[in-house]
Amino acid sequence: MPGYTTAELVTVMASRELEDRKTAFVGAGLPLISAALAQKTHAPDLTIIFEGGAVAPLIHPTLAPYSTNEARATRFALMVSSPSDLFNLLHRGYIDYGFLGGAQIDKYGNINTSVIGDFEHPKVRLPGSGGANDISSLCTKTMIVTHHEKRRFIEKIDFLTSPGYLAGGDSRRAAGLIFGKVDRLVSHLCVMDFDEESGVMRVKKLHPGVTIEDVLENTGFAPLVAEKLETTSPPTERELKILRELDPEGMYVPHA
Amino acid sequence: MPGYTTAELVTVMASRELEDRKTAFVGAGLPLISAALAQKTHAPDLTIIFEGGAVAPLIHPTLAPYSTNEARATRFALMVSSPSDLFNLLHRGYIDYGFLGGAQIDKYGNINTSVIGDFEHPKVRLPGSGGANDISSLCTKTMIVTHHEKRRFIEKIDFLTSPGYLAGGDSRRAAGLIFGKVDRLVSHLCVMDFDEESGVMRVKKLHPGVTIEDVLENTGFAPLVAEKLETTSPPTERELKILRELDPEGMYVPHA
Amino acid sequence: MVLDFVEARKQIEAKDHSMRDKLMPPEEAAKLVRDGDHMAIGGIMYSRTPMAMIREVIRRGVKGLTASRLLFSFESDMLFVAGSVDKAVTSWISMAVTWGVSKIMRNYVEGGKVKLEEWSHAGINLRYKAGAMGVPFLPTLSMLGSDLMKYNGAKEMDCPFTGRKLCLVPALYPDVAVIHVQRADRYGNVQVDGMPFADADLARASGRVIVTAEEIVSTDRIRREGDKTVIPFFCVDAVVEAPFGSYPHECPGLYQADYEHFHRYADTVAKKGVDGVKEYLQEYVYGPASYYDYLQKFHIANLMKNVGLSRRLVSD
Amino acid sequence: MVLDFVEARKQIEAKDHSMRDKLMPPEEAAKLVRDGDHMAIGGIMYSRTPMAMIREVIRRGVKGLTASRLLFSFESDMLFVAGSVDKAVTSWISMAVTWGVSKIMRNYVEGGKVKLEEWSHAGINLRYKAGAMGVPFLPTLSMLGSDLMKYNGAKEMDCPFTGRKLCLVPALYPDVAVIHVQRADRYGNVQVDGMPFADADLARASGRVIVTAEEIVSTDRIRREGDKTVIPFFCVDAVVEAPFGSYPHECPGLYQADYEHFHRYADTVAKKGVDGVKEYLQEYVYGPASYYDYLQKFHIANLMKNVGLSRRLVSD
Repeated sequence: MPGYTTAELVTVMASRELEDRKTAFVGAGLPLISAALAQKTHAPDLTIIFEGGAVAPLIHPTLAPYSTNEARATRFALMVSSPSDLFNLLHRGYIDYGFLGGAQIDKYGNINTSVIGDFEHPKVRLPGSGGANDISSLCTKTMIVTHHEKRRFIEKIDFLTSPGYLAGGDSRRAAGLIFGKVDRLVSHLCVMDFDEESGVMRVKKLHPGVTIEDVLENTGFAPLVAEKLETTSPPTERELKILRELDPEGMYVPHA
Repeated sequence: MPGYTTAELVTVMASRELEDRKTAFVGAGLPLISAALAQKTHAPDLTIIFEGGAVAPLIHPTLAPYSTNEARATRFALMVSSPSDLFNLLHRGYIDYGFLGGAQIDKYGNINTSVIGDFEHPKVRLPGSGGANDISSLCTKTMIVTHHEKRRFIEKIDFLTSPGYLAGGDSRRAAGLIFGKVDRLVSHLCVMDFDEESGVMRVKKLHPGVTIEDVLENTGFAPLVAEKLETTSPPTERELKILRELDPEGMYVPHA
Repeated sequence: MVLDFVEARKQIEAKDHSMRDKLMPPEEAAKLVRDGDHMAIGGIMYSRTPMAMIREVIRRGVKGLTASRLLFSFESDMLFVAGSVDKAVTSWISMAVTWGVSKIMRNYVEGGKVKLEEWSHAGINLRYKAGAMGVPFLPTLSMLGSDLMKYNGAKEMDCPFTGRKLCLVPALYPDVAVIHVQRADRYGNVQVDGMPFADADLARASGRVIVTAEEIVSTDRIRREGDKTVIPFFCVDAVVEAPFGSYPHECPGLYQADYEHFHRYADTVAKKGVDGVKEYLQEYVYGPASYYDYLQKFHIANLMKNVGLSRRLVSD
Repeated sequence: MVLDFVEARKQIEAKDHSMRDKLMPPEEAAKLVRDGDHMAIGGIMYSRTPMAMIREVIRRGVKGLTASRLLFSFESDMLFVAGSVDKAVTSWISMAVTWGVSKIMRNYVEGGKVKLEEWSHAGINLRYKAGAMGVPFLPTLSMLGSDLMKYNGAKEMDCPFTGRKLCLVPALYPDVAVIHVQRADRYGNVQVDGMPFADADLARASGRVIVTAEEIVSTDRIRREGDKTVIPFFCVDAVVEAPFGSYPHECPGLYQADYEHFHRYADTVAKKGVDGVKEYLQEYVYGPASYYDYLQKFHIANLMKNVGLSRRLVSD
């Protein structure tokens, strides 16, 4: 019994991947909690930005936003602007980090959040891109944050909503995606990066108690494995305490 | 002695060409006075817009703007926006009238406000386009307002800053200028329109006491002449009174 | 098909650009939304959604609409189940992160009753922006290499200046836009507080524009803060006084969204699916005899609670 | 040549995006303008011209600048005669309608000492806008068929959606922008009252950004009205406290332009030409030992008179 949930683990591990003094496009839920946790630990000068238009809002301790596109998400923000302005700043290179989740993820970090099945006649219609395609196309470093399960990490996704390395190799660049990259994937099992040459996902760090076999069993394709596999240190008491204060009801990150 | 100056005559005649319930892009000086005169006579619902960003400002009776890009020109405006927003509204078709002057004008209503001589090595460098090119490219109806003199109305202008009918015929359209047109020219001698087919300037109305010979003598090219030449009625006492109240020092429109 | 930029400009040229009184009741304004129109909806998700006008459109039984919005939320369920909308154009459609994917959206899109055209969020913003600028497209580096471009009509091109590959996003010229704001005068000079979303672009891109406002203010008040005006009168065709006009969605600075209402709604839909929305429409759209009868259903205590929470957000 | 959009993005990526104290004296900020830079100048004509920073740039003897602005006014005379600027990129350059074409501009451009690149007003706005959007160009129907396109580098293309002919305006990515505003905090969060001009675009398009502000306010004050912020801190490299920083040009809401000063200046130039401007530079730029010594030259009575007239404009 590790004393934390898998969601808490993912949130802590994602927060640790964020460097200080950077800017981050953050979505509602886990990404926001993760970025806020980073601010309260090692990255006090991380700037949280919501694509809806808010730069560095001060979230109310009890009136947290349910979505990043409502007034609660703009509270005392330094700038309250339009999504198109924020996407322009993204296009210019001002946004260092972006967070993405995904219903289907392939080994090149391509993500599907649009449809299961055929696009025109979907078996399951998902919400769609939102800003996800823009983030993975244009953010300097995009981080995929997700629960790690075989049905999600698959060889061939049904629809490519948000580009990772496309078909690998030089194909992302050749498609015209010359800005930014999918830089990292944080799951409840491990941290992955991407081999720059092939664009293939690579297991880099294992979370406490996780073996490489655990990762491979829960991954529907064969990822690369770093020569020297690191092991992450478990979430600290302090991290967990702050995290639970940030989401006291466990609405976004269920508590242990 | 007609009791008014040529500038006053031009201002009154231009104001009469403005229909009520329309919008007009207006520059500093004579055009503003002309549009304001129209508002106070036959066109109370004419909306004055400055390309700098002000929609329908209320000009202070004694603190009139020297330029349309200063705070005085935005006083109590309904909207104070950016030039790029105003140019977008122009592109969309929201601006009915625009005013232009010009150092050189040819028979197709093309205007030069850039250089006398060669562009790269000009004999005289003029201020340049400003919004003039945008107005004549995109305003639904552009009106040229000018003093009428032979050295200004010439066969071949040195540089085409703002398009009229280009080389005449279908050439304006063929160049891609599918919006708007140069609709009218008001000088101190006459009012001209343009033959839709050939795009050539046509004398339409003579001002009081002016003969067609006067016009032709003062025009450096051969304009068309309307079959039925009209004569404008002289500026009324009321028009002149209002005009002089609008520009009490005769700064833009010298008094008699 | 969406209007060509040349046709779209001709429509604007032909309109009356004068500053005339456009204040009218919601029923009157809703007549500007016609069968088969492309209707652009202002706000995002559950913020400044023009709910008052959406209810009117449904009540009038308008059919065959294409509805577009940056991000759709609860209101799309209503428009789909009422049978008003055949096609949705957006970047995202869901009840909201908290309430999950809309079962209704799934039912209608998977069942082929509604076609869903998908853009990235930047992409749909650029479509409205191109419309507002009066041009046929805008370039971006979003969406390249994705499957979105295979279906949505964006085009690739090589940049004539740099040789780089670009995605060209076609302009969107909606037939009509419905927008809810904090205040406007009766002529249609519109001011917005807080997030502007793409509403200013919608108003400039669309052939007809309906503005509902929490408060109709004097033109003098507008003139005192002209730099807060985001839509000038000549872009607007109808102005409707609509206090709580976004409710149960939020209007920033005035009231927050009625989350408890959303919770109950989500529960109903989870249990009853489409029938739940039909009941909801009966109760909240077709049922209420008047604008205020609708608001009355939420109980004044709830309205005031959400006004209070909106104030607490910035007073604490 | 102007930066390619890819290079321009790489510069931004490489910058420190953190919210750090950037308040510095004008002399320090001026070091961000380097020999040979493309310097974009905020405001329009004699409104919100960053005069304090222009004086510093001249005083430092910066050479070989390309200077761009929507519309140039008196300040271009100073930059030309000081020898700071080799090339000007704009839509219009003149003292102003009231004071006529600049004799100095004519002297420098006709004499080949300054090259003048001309765009339409919409065109130069679109160049900055494209830069702010991070794209290589924007399309328009302006400038087609004109001689402007023959010299300024805009390109024609056939629209891939409509077949219509378009003018493509290349993006402008200035090396540095100098902007004067009503207020900013020390981190570079900037708010503007009244006409915004293209300053928000300049700040987003440029590699380095210097903001001079009439007032340095607390970040709390910025946060109380976040929807008035037009430039976020991460776009800004230097913040300078500069009361009357635009004088003798105007700062809307605070002081009007010193027209009498302009009249005297125009008279001097009419009489003495370039030598008049040299004397002017000696008196107003090189001479004053400090920032306030410069303002002192205008006499406090004049400063207060123009503050008063600015207030009267809206109080009457």
